[in-house]
Amino acid sequence: MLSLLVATAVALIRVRGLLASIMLTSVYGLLSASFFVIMDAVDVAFTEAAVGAGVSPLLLLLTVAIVGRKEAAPAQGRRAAMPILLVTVTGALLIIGTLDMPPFGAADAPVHQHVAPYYLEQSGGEIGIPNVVTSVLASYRAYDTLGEVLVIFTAGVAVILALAPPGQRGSFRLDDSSATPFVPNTIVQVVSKLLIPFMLLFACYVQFHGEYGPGGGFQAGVIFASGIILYGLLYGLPTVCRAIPPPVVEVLAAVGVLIYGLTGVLSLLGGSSFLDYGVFADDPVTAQHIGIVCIELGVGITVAAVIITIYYAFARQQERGRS
Amino acid sequence: MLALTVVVILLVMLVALARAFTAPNVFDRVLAANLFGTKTVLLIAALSYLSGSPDHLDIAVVYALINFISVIGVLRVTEWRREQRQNAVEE
Amino acid sequence: MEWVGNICLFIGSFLLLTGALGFLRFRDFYARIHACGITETLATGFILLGLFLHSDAVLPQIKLVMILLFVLFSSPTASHALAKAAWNAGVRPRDSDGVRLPLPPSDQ
Amino acid sequence: MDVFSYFNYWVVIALMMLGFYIVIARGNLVKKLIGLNIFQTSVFILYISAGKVSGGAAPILADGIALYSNPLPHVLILTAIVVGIATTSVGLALVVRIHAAYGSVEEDEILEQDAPC
Repeated sequence: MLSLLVATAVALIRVRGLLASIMLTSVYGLLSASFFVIMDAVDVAFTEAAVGAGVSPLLLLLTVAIVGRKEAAPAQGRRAAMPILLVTVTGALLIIGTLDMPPFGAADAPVHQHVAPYYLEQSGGEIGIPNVVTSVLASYRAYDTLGEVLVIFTAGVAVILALAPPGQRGSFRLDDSSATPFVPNTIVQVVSKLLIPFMLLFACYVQFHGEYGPGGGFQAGVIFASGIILYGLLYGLPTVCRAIPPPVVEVLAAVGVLIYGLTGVLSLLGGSSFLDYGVFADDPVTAQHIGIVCIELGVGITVAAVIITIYYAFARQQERGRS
Repeated sequence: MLALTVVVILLVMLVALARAFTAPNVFDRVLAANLFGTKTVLLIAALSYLSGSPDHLDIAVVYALINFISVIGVLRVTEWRREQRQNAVEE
Repeated sequence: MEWVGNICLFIGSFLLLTGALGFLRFRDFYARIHACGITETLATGFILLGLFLHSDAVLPQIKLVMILLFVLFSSPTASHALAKAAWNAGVRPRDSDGVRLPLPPSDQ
Repeated sequence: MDVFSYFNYWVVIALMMLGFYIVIARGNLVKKLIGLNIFQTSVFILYISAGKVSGGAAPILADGIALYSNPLPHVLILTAIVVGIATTSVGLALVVRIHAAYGSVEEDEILEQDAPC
C-alpha cells in the first residue's frame, strides 16, 4: 500500500502537464485514504476521501482551467542537481533520525502513554458517546477546534479578498448571466439530479451520526459542499447561484463560527469555563451531548459554507476568463 | 473467499494504477482513475467485512460519491478547453 | 447463505480480472471503456451481493444497497460522459487492423 | 531488530522528500502546490502511523474490544486535513492572481518580468 503511494508520488514528479498531475493527485488521495482505513483511523480516512480525492483536485482543476495546463520543462544540468542533492541529504538525515523512534505499532510507545489512555478510558463515562475521536475533538480539545474553524473561516475570507475584482463592494453578483452559452449534457445532468439529494442527505447523516460512528462536522461540511460543487459543475454557475445565493453562503460561514463561539460564551455565562458544557443540563452526560451537537453543527456549517464560497470565487474567475 | 476477493481487487487496482501512469492521453488516464476509484470502494467494503467492523462502509459510500464527482469535474474542464478553442477559431 | 455469498464473490472477482485484462489488452479507447464499464457494473453488483449475504446486521446491509445504487447510477453515467468527452475531443475508434476510422460525415 | 518496524517512517520520509523536491525543483506554481500537498500528506501519514497500535481497533468504543488505536493523532490530523485544503485554496487563489498580473505561472518567467525593476 505504502509502496503504491511512493510510486504515485514518483509518477507525479515525472509527469508533465498539469491535468495529468491532478488526476494522479486524486488517485493519491484515494490511496492515502485507504491507508488510513488500514491504520484504523476511520474518521481521518473519511475526511481524506472527501478532501484529498474530491475537493482539492476539483479546486486544482478550476485553477488549471483558469491558468492553462501547459508546464515548462524542468531545469536541466547543474540547476537540476542542486535540489536532488539537498533532498537526498535531508532525507538521509531524517532516516538516521527515525532509528531512535519506537517500532511501528508498539503499544508501549511514548505517544500512547500520556493523555490517550485517559481519553480512551474516561470518555465513555464522562461524555457518553462511543466515538472517542468526536469526544476529544468537540469536548476535551474544543478550544483547539475553535481555532481551526477560525483558520478555515479566515482562509475563506482571504480567498474572497484575493479573487474579488477591483472596486467590488459587498458580495459578488453575476452581471452577465446570459453571456455564457451552456452546453447541455442531458444524461449526466439527470443522473446527478437524482444523486445530489442523496449526497446532501448523506452529509446530514454524517453530521449527526458523528457521535456514534465515523463522521462529524468537518466531514459532513466537505461532503455537502462537494454535492453543491457537482451541481455547479453541471448546471453552470448562474443556476447554482440562484439556488444558493453567495451572500447567504458568506453569512452562513460566519454564522457557523458564531454558533461555536456562542456555545462557549453561554457556558461562560452559566458560570463555568469557556466551552465547558457542564452547565447545559443537570446530567453531565446530557450536557456534553448538547454541547457537542451544537459545536459540530457550527463546524459543519462553517466548513460547508467556506468551501462553497471558495468554489464560487474560483468558478466566477473561470467564467470571466471564458467570456 | 473474502481474502481472495481482497487480493483480486488489489491486483486490479495495481493494474489501473500502472495504466494511469503510462496512459497515452487524458481520457485513458481518467478511465484508469475511475476504475481505480470504484475498486477502492469495493476494497473498503470488503476490508470492512474482513475486519468485522461495518462502520467502514460509510467511507465506501463517500468514495462512491466522490469518485463520480471527480470524473465529472475532469471532463467538464476538458470541455471548457474545447469551448475556448472553438471560440478562438470563430474569432 | 454463506456459500451463496462466496460464489457471488468468486464470480465478481473473476469478472473484475477479465475487466482488467480487457482494459490492458484492448488497443482502442472505446473498447477499453467497454471492457471497464460493463464488467465493472456487473462485478460490483456481484461483490456487493456477496458481501450482503455475508452479514446479518441490517444497517450494513442498507449501506451496501446504497453503495450498489450509487454505483449502478454513477458508473454507467461516468462511462458515458467519458466516451462523449473523448469523442468530442476527436478521439476516434480504430478498426481491427489498428487504423483510425475516419470522421463520420455528420461531424465534419 | 526488525527492519519492517521502520518501513512506515521511511515511506513518510520518502514522500516528504518527493514533495519537497517538487516544491524546490519545479517552476510551475500549481505544481509546487501539488508538491506541498504531498509533503502535507506525508506528515498526516506519520501521525497516523504513530497512533496505530498493532491489534488495536478503531477508536469507537464497543463492547468486547480492549485495545484501541490512539485517538489523539486522529483528531489532530482530521482537522489538519480540512485546514490544509483551506490554506491550499488560498495558495491557489494567489496563483490565479499572479496569473492575472503576470500572464504566467512559471517562476522563471515571473522573475524575469520582475528583474528590471
